[in-house]
Amino acid sequence: MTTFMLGKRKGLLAPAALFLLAASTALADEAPTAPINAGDTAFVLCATALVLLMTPGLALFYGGMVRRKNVLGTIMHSFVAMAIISVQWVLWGYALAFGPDHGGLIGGLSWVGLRHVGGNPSAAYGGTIPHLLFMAFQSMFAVITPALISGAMAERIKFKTYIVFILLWTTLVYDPICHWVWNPGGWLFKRHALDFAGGTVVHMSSGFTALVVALMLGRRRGFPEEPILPHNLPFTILGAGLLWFGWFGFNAGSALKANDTAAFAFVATNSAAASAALTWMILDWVFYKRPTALGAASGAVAGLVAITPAAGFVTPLSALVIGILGGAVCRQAVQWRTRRRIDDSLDAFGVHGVGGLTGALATGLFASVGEKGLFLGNAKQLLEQGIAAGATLVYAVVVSFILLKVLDATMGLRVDAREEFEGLDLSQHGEAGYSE
Amino acid sequence: MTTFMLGKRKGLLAPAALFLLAASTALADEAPTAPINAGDTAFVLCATALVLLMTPGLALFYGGMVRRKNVLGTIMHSFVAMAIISVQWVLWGYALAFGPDHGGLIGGLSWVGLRHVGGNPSAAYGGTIPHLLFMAFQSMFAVITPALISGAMAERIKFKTYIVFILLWTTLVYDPICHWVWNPGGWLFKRHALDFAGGTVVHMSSGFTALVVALMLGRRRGFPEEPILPHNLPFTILGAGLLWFGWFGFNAGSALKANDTAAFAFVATNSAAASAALTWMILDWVFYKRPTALGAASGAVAGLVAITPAAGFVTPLSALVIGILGGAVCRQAVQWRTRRRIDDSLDAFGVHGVGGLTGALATGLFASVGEKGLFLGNAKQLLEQGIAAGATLVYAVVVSFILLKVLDATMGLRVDAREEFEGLDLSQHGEAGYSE
Amino acid sequence: MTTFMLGKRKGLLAPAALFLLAASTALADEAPTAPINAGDTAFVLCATALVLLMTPGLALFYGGMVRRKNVLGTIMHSFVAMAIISVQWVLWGYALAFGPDHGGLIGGLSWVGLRHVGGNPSAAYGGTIPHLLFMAFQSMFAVITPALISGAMAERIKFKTYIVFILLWTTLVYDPICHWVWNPGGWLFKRHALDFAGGTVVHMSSGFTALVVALMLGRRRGFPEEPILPHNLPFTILGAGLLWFGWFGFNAGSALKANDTAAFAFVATNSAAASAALTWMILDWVFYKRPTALGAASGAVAGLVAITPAAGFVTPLSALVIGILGGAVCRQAVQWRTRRRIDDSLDAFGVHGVGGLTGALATGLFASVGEKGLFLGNAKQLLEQGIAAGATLVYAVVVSFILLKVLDATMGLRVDAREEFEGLDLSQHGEAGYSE
Amino acid sequence: MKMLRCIVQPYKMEDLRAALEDIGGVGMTIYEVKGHGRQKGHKEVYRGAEYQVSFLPKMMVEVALPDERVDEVVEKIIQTVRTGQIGDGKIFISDLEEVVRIRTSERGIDAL
Amino acid sequence: MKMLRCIVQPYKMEDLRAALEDIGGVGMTIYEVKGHGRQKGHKEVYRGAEYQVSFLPKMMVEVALPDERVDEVVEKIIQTVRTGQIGDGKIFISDLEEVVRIRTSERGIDAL
Amino acid sequence: MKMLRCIVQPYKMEDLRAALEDIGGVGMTIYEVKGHGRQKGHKEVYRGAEYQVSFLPKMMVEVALPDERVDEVVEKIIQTVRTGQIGDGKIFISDLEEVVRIRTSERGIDAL
Ligand SMILES: Nc1ncnc2c1ncn2[C@@H]1O[C@H](COP(=O)(O)OP(=O)(O)O)[C@@H](O)[C@H]1O
Ligand SMILES: Nc1ncnc2c1ncn2[C@@H]1O[C@H](COP(=O)(O)OP(=O)(O)O)[C@@H](O)[C@H]1O
Ligand SMILES: Nc1ncnc2c1ncn2[C@@H]1O[C@H](COP(=O)(O)OP(=O)(O)O)[C@@H](O)[C@H]1O
Repeated sequence: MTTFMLGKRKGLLAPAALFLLAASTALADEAPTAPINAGDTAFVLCATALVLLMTPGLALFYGGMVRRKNVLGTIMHSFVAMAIISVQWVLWGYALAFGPDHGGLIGGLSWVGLRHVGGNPSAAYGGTIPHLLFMAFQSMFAVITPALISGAMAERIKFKTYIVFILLWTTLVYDPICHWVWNPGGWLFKRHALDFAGGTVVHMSSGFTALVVALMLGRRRGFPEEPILPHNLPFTILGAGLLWFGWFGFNAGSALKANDTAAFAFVATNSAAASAALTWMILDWVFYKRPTALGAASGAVAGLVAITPAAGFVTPLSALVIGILGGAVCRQAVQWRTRRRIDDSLDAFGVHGVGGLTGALATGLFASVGEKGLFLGNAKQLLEQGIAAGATLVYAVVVSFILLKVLDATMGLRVDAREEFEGLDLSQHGEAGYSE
Repeated sequence: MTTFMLGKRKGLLAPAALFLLAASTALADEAPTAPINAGDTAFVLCATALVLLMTPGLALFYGGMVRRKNVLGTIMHSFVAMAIISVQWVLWGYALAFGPDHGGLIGGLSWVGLRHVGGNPSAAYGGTIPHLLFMAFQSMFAVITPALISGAMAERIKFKTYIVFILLWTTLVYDPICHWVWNPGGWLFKRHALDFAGGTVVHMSSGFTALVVALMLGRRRGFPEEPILPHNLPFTILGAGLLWFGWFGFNAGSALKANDTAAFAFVATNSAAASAALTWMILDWVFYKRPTALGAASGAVAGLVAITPAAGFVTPLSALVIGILGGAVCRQAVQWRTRRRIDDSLDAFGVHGVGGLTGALATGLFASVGEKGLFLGNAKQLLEQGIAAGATLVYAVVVSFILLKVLDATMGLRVDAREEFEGLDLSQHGEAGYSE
Repeated sequence: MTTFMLGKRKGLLAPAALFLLAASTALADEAPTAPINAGDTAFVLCATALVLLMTPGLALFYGGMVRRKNVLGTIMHSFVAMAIISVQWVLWGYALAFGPDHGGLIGGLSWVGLRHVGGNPSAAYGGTIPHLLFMAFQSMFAVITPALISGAMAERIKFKTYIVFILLWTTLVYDPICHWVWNPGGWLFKRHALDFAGGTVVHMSSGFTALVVALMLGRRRGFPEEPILPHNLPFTILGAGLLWFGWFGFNAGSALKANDTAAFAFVATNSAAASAALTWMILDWVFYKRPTALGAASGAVAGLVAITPAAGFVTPLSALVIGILGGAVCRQAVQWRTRRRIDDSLDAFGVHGVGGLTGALATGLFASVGEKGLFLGNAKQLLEQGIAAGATLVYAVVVSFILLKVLDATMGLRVDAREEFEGLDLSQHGEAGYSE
Repeated sequence: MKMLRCIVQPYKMEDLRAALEDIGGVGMTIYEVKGHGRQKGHKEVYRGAEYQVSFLPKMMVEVALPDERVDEVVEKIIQTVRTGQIGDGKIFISDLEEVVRIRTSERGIDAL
Repeated sequence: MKMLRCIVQPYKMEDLRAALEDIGGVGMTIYEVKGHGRQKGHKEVYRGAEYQVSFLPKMMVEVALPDERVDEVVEKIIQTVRTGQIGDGKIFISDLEEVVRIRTSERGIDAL
Repeated sequence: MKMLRCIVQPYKMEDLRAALEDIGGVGMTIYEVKGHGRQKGHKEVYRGAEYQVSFLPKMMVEVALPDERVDEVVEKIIQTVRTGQIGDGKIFISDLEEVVRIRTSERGIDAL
């Protein structure tokens, strides 16, 4: 087995030093726990790739919904998250989230730069796959989460501020919440809160942050008096298709093994996406007389969100029901924010915040595969789900609020009126999405 | 191993009851047969995801070929199939197709709602992967099949009728044919008809139905006098690329194991797609003086269809030949329907019907890996292939004809002239595909 | 285990003979070496599919950067490579590259038509996966390499000439270089030159050829006086996303096993893509006052290229550094060719040629996982890397130059002025990319 | 000379081209426009809301003609594209002082 | 009758439509154009270089009117779309000899 | 004042812009149109059939000018875009009664 060699260095190194040192120091990896299982490893490798693809999928999903002049800006919100958070995760994010626990609240700096994270399996993280692979799998979750928030900032955020925001938000909000729920030392983990693939960690954290963002950024000029219509819905639907595809990696991959749990999670994922797509589409049919394509696509995503925390714990029939719930509740949330004239432009709150919450609670109701929820008589689980959801919500909202206040005061959140008219593509990136 | 718990309930439950019961009842799963193999499971999990992606791929492939005003309508034909058939399959489709046999013709209701379909492998279905995963893999086949038919309905079908049609068609046509060929109790299975990945079940059934549909729906207004040109060929070619990619899951995944058969199927798939793309493109070059991009993309799909029934049974060189055949014969079929002024708008018949038939017969000729065809002296195999193809064709055509007659009389098949002019996007979905 | 049967035939058969013979002859496969490992096989099957998807990804990446009138022509350059080279590889390409060695320089005809390449593992190629699967994996590399070159020919090459060029180039340039580096008998292999996944074989060979092509074809009319702007940057970024996704198959798959090396390669790939995307984007920010989307996407690809030869040999931190190097150096190369008014239109040279070279040398510096580079005191490795890079560069440039001279004299390289104005879509393919 | 600028339903464009070709000698220039008149627009649904889309896709057809052919061509156009429904469109006629054929520098009626 | 052809900032279009609807009885036809005037274009970055994009997106609004309404409408337009910045646009006014409503063959002011 | 409306080959647009900039003081508005004239369209292949595409992409260039500059500008345009091949395009010249600069409410030649 290849030996992984990494330095004894403490803390972070300046790039220049990195340049020379990165490859030249050596430290023994943590002791191996079990041999690598090729089947599990094959699955998690592929699942990790699938989750990576979700971020370009999200870029399209969001990018199709904005006006032509903002298509690149919107896509860049996702694309740049792939770049920034991938680096953050390797340098310190993984250490904070999954490194040795401090008081149930946070990891620490001992795994900074992936020290101690090598080719051998870690008993706590997968057990039969290289620890480094678990890290990679988790990195994709860290990447997509801030990108989800960008839906609330569409068509008006300053790019520079966006970058600083996601870097700080991931460090201050995502990494801790991730630690609470998925690090064996985390306080929610210890309370046995269930979150199979990130209903609280990924979706609630980003979705409720999105609500704060939408309120603090304010509405786009023209909203809601003028129609601001999606410039390319085929992109949006293709994006939804890529998300659906990638979500199999997200949910089934969270089993970390190619086994029956993964199969359950896979089937639950597909079932909930399908039933939620139908639900949203049918409700549009009832209330607007038209079964919209955007409704079907939004519903699919809502169902995927809602099933995320429950995926490996429920039967296919329960998944269908969770999908129906997710589709209906998220659609209602979108109606609500529109009526309230809140410009969560691409509905990150309605779909991810509310969907994640719905799923987190539904897990406490429907859990029946390997775990027990209220319907199998375990009321305590529902309580724990509520605690986890509540803690995530409050923490994300409070820290995001402070963060945005600070950024507003220092860098400014919004582009100016002229730039907003011109569009983010030109004003922020000096490019046009389309030309002859 | 996680224990799967599902109710003793008979038949279907009303959604409301589902809500409470889904997670709260318990029954032992069927006895385990063999342990789960992680490598095989990893492969089939990924293959299932790949096949899912084919439907968005098809949405793009078809969506690019219609006019702008119908792009969403066309994409929705595929997208909604993902939603509806995924649910149908869980509720009763899988039971009808793969449940315990009744007279070689159909499964039954004992597996309704996936009763008895759990995390343990089923000897008949895969053997080394969770039964539930086999179910999921098959669900993706059930999803894409009716979506293929939509190519014959493009730009003029009523959306409501479409939905009812695919739900009934899947139940009355697809599920039985699938049972005949792939259920160990099915009459064609017992005759040892070979269909590695769905040449008859998926492609012939949908393709010949498409011909019936095209004839019964009638031509689009303006066809063929006015040019009705594809609004976005890059979408179509990207769609073909996604189909090619996903088809590896479709064909190689049908080995249900990560083994040499899967490798053979993989190579055959790629070889046939390639040679068919070249063949169609070159024939366009000869007859229209231009090697068209759409010809190359169509050829690739035709080759993929033609190799489907043969994939795991033939050598790479045979696959090249089958691809050449598939490309040439399907192109000829498309020429024929155009000359006959049949408006199978996106050529579901020419590519899938004729390609599936070509492949089914070619399997009887070229089978040489694990099975023997005519060229290895086994004339009987060709006969069986003919019987399977003939039975599929006749059954699909007859039942579809009746179904369409009934729908025509009750709901109507076509949108009215005004809606057709306006386009399906606005008239059926209240949306525009593109705006500023 | 399925027995693979293939003829004793020598050399190539005419298609007609193929037709009858393909399936009807038999020869024992080479002796099995080790049993197939399902996990490894699952992984390489999926990885192969991922690499296939890179070519449609490249089609989009390139296709978005040209003008509307050339979108299909540009996409076809990639798509047709999938068709032609897939066939070439089965018929003779694999034999030349991986067949039994002749003098360290080239394989031979004994494996033509995949004779001796069957379902059993080959000790030299993977060892635990079907030999045929290794062949398939490698075929995807052979496919994408000539497609990369097409970036230098965009918007002006004759399609017929392009086809002949890539067929000859693959046979005369790619197959030999591939043999040198990856065939255990190849002279560079024996010198222990390291190229984990194709930095020299794929990227340097194509990228330096692209420079020759750009110089010999000459500039597009209007370049660089008139702005020739990308017609659809969302396509380009989606293409970059698909490339990033597929590259996991390319690099991690090159481990040929689902193990810790694959995990290292995976993490290195993601890290380098991320840091290079940031680097390029930030440099654009500094020099053009705007962090461009195209810069971020180009940077990601440059990072992926640069890490390719090093992927399985370096730590994540080293990968970050290699990404930074790759992003900065490739961007510089693009600046250089623009200043020199060289119309390597889509920067195949700047990104793939220079990025491949950077990566090849960086491998000699940073190698620390399983191998040792200069920074671990092994100066010899850097030397070997230089030799491999130099040999690849010189051979590719010289043979491509001769090839292009011959094609120029016989078929002509460029479309005429009128066709160039009209665009490749209409003039070469008789189609328009977009219409109503 | 006169310049006819006709706003017609897009789906009638193919018929119109054929009709004008029939009567012969009529070049034309067309482009897509959006119209707002008596014809009511449609509603589009977007997530939480319905929007009135007030502009409808129309096609502008410009034909430059010698004065004496105006009536004939107007008649032909009306005949070809009329459906009798609101939204059929309008023909705007104005004076055209001069035409120059770029290729030959011809001017006036010869340049049409 | 007169034909007003106004070049305005695209983002003012929605306001303009509403304003013209307010004063009533004004049909219109619009399309996207690109303008080159005093207003400077912007720079676009493309890989190795910066390019000057000299044409800016504008919206053309065509309104056919009886002579007596011209002043009122011109006033209303100016009021609605003026920002006082270079690039606000122009209104071109020319004579319109005849209008035909295709649906009814009505001509002249009745056809507006 | 006059309004020149020129239909030119799209690929000549860049040259034309430069040429008009050279002679100075000329604003313009452009948009894409499709033309049908003597120049034959092309064939497009679509699966089972070939279609005649009768409209060719052209660029419309509108320039409003004081009367006295018309000849100079027409000359310059012809010089710049002529290739001598069918399809080079046409220049339509008509009277322009009034121009208003929205920003300043200036009218007439000053508003150009
Ligand atoms: N006053 C006007 N100025 C410019 N264009 C107009 C005017 N009135 C109508 N139009 C154009 O004519 C089209 C048809 O007009 P409309 O009132 O809908 O139908 P009809 O002429 O049949 O009554 C409109 O969509 C618009 O493009
Ligand atoms: N001479 C002209 N002919 C045609 N269109 C013109 C002319 N001058 C200006 N325009 C159009 O008017 C728009 C606004 O003109 P500009 O000079 O930028 O602003 P302003 O009128 O406020 O000085 C231009 O973008 C162009 O579309
Ligand atoms: N009578 C006409 N009315 C309006 N546009 C015309 C007319 N005749 C020609 N055109 C436009 O002029 C373009 C060039 O005309 P064409 O006859 O092809 O070339 P040429 O002027 O060199 O003979 C056409 O594509 C069309 O857009």
